[in-house]
Amino acid sequence: MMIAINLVKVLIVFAFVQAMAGLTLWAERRLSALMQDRWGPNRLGPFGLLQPLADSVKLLLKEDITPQGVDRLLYYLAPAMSLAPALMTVAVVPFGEPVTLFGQYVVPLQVADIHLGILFILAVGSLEIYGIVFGAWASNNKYSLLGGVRSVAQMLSYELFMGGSLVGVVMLTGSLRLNDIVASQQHLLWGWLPAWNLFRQPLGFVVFLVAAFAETNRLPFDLPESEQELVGGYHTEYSSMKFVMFFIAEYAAVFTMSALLATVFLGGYGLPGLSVAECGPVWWLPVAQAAVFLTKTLLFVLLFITVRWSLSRLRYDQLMRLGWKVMLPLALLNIVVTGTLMFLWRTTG
Amino acid sequence: MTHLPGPIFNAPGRATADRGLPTPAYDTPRPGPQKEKRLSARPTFFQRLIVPGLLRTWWSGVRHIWQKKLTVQWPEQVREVSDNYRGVHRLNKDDRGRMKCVACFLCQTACPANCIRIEAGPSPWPDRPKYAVRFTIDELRCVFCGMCEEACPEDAIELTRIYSLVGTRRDEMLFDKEQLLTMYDLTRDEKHPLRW
Amino acid sequence: MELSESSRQEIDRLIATCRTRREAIVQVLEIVQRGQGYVGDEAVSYVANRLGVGRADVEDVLSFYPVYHRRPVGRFVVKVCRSLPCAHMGAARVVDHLSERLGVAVGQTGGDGRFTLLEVECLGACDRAPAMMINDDVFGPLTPERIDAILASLKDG
Amino acid sequence: MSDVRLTIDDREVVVPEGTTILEAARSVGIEIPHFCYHPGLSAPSNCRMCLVEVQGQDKLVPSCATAVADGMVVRTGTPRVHESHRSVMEFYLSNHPLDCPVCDQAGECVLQDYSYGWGSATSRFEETKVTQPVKDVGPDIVLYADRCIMCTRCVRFLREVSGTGELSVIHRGVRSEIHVAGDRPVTNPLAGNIVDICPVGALCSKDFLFKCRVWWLTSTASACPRCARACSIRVDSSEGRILRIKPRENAAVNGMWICDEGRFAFRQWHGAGRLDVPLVNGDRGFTHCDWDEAIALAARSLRQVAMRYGGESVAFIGSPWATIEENMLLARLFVSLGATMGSLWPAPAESPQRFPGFEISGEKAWNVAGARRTLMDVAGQLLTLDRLADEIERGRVRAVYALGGAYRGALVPCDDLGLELLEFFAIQTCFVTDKGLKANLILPGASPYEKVGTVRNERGVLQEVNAVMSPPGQARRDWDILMALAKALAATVDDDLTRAVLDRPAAQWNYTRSASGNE
Repeated sequence: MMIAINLVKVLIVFAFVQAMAGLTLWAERRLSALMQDRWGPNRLGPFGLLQPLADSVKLLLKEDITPQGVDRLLYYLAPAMSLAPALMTVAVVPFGEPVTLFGQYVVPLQVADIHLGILFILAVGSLEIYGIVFGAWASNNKYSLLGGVRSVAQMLSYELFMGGSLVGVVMLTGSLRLNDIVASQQHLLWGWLPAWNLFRQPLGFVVFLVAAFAETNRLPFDLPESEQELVGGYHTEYSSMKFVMFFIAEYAAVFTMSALLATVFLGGYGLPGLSVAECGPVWWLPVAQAAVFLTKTLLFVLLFITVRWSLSRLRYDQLMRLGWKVMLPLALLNIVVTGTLMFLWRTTG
Repeated sequence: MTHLPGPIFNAPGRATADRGLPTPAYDTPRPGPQKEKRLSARPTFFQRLIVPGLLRTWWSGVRHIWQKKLTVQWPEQVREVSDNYRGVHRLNKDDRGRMKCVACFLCQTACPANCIRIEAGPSPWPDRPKYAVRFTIDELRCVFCGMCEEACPEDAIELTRIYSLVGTRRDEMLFDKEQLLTMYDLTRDEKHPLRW
Repeated sequence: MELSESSRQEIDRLIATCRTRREAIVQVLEIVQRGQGYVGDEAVSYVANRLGVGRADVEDVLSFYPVYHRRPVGRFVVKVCRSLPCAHMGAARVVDHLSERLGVAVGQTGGDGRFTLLEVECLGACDRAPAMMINDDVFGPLTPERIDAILASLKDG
Repeated sequence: MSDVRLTIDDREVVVPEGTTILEAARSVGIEIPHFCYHPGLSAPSNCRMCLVEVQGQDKLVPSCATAVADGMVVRTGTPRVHESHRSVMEFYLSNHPLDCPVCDQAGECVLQDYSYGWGSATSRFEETKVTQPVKDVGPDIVLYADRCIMCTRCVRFLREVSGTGELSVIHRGVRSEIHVAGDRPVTNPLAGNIVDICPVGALCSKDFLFKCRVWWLTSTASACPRCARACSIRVDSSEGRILRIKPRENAAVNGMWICDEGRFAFRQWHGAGRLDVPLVNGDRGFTHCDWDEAIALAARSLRQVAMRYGGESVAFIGSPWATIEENMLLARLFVSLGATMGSLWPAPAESPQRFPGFEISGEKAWNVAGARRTLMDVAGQLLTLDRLADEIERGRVRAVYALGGAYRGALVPCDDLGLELLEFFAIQTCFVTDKGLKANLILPGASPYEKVGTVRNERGVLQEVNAVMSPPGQARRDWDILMALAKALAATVDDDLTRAVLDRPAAQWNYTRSASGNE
């Protein structure tokens, strides 16, 4: 029975992320249009909501071109390798407190409640680079390769402080489990401020946000794609279904990253006063928690989108300088400060 | 002879001296501040913080979300083009309904896009020796510059304000004589105060 | 119309004295016109053949000089000058008046065969413009009344 | 004749006595505007455009009819002269219809050109312009009498050069017009030249009428393939089609004129019926084949015959329509195979036509002299076709390879060559003629307008020939076909062969390229 319930959970989350990827795509197109004083796709369905569907139909119907001289195995593998990590990371993100079904099964509202949640996310998230590098290498195209090379350098540089920026949070929580991290943000500080890590770890938040942008390859860090100079970067030679997979991967990654940001820094599904402990096991609680979680996530999605259409791309050297000379020291500083404060807090308080 | 200062050739007080030439009168350093403002000055501390600048940039994009939109919702809304808009060509007819064109090829000669192709032949009317047996404009090649109109000595070719120009095949967009004359019938009553 | 034998002989004598054939054209045509009163198509062909030049050459000369007539003319050939001085002094009115009074259009011969009305270039009578010439006599300056008087005298004569 | 020294526009000019001022000025590159003067005709000085100032003379003098004198000082650009030009232009334009947009001459019209220099943008003329009818002057020529400025070049041409005198000027003053005597339309074989010399758009070629504006024509300098005189011509084409042919001035060959046969000779190769695929005669009659097959078949068959009966059993026939280079390549190729017998298609012969100022050759192919000499040079002897027929009948010749390239029907007199006795006969030609039908292989060659090379006319003048267009369909230039055959027969031969062929005329014939000449 647990297996069945887990399968259902997997399916639901999988489908949901896919749907959200489509929705994110739609939101991106509408928002970018609005930011450019246009309307964007508004013909298909209410507010053009069915546009992503039409897009995918169009893309699926397009001829699937395999250019000459590609490394076939990697070329076919790359899109899948790009999509998989984005879908996998979301597995450990909780979207509500555990519920009890049929009075006997305690079901955590997340696909997998693992103790090393944060590490899992960092590890799997890093795998995404393989899709890009494989695609870039296999395409037999110099522009793609350049995109791939940039991508690797960018990932290497930014993974480092991405992990570093989360150390502060882990120190505060004392656990790598995402449920614990959410739970630790449920109380109020000084009686009025939610104890979100956003407020407790502002420096860590900023550093992680920057890393998140870089990790999803979005502006201002979209050097692997950079249409203006590299045509389309690593996916220049991809068409039809394979291109769709790269495309979904990007938006799935945006959604996943937003979910992670919401979970780690914005208290996840929790709002002060909205928990089993305070409301008891009422039927609407999981729904409300999921809605809270979704709202917070969408806020970050909006941030991702608006940033893309307002900031310009960094130059490669600026990217490197920002990563190594600004963000990495900041991440380390954050650890030191957090540690010092925690030490002071414990010895004095 | 009066010397006019030549900032391009002589930076004040330096270039001529470097070349060992006598310093002209106008080249002596003038009193007052000499320091130029440079664009690439070192950024101030506030500028080096980046984040406020980033936020300002971000906000400048975001605030457009609720500003007025420029898109015309065609086909529900039809754009009112300016009076001298240059759209699809038409071949004018005279008051007896005959094509005005005398096949002088001047439009074809003037056309920078090489989109006009005329075949001339003896005219069926006594008042001109020559007329266009075939007259084809490749609307896909046309850049709508209006040079044909400019070149025509007979005012036989003009650009209308019709801009909705669609076809499903390339050969549909090769407008022949009949089509171009039909465009005249469609736009006969239009007045273009600026050009016609 | 056949050329008379005497004209033919005269032409032959003339040709014998000429160095080139083209230079004889004017005089040969003169002879033809004197004999027939005009130079018809047949005569042009005869002259061209006789001189061994093209018809075009003969017509070239023929059309240049208004003294030659391509068609039979009336007893009185009325030539009105249309060159610049006469035109300024009203040659057009003279032509209109003559045409109305004689009942013939310019270039035509009247129904009764008496008058032929022609427009020609300068008659050399610019001092008497507008001028006209009837057969070999020049009249001018002309007014409608004078024209009527001249015509009346002709009818009498 | 002694030389005369004079000054034109401050430049010392030395010319022979009797030269006119206009020609003297021309010789140093000073262009005096003129309409009625034409270097090939007498100068009646009736257009009054060429008036210039001569020091010491009160009135301006017509430069086309005034002979130079020692010490004369001529000025062609003084205000007085320009004022004269302006007056004359006003006079001409007052009665000119100014229908340049529909006039075929526009773009190469002298009146138009001078209008830029001395024409007035506005007209003081208020009267109605004299209108004159469009006259049919001859089968190829139409006269737009309105546009005529009475320069009488056409009249003088027909009197002085063709000696036919169909046109004359009748009437006078503003009413003068070019007249065609009714029974004699302009049908003489040189008639087309009057269209060329007409300085305005009055005389137009019916063939070219309304076909193309002249600024879209591409001009190629070449020689006329029609007769052994090989007149220097300019071929005007557009979009790969020949639209008209005009003479190029070349004192050594044709002076300033060409005949109408040459003018319209391109029609004989242009148009339908041109052979454009290789044809091989097999069991099912003629079938199309590709070039590789065709060349391989020719090489195989020739080699077979040469091995079985000896190299001398292979003969070749050159062509007077092929260039010197092509004939030489053919001869050298077959001599290297062991051939000793070569022949030359005779050009169709007509009686030559003589005019007071021009002569049309009776041998109707451009390179008769060049081909004969080339083949003789290489092969040492040249058989007549009758001799070749004898050799074929006696079985001493078993294979023949021929250049053709003639227009349709030109090779008909060679019907009784006994080709059916041969084991192999191949011909490169432009049309499938009756002759061709007895061949084993017919290769589509190029017309004279599609070739590059050299021809030698009956007077020994060598001229460059330039390709106006590419051969139609799969047809190739005969040179290229021969080169392909040479390669198939003996791979080493071609470099030497090419060099030998291309160097040969220059070394032996004191090769002076005479294709230049003035427009």
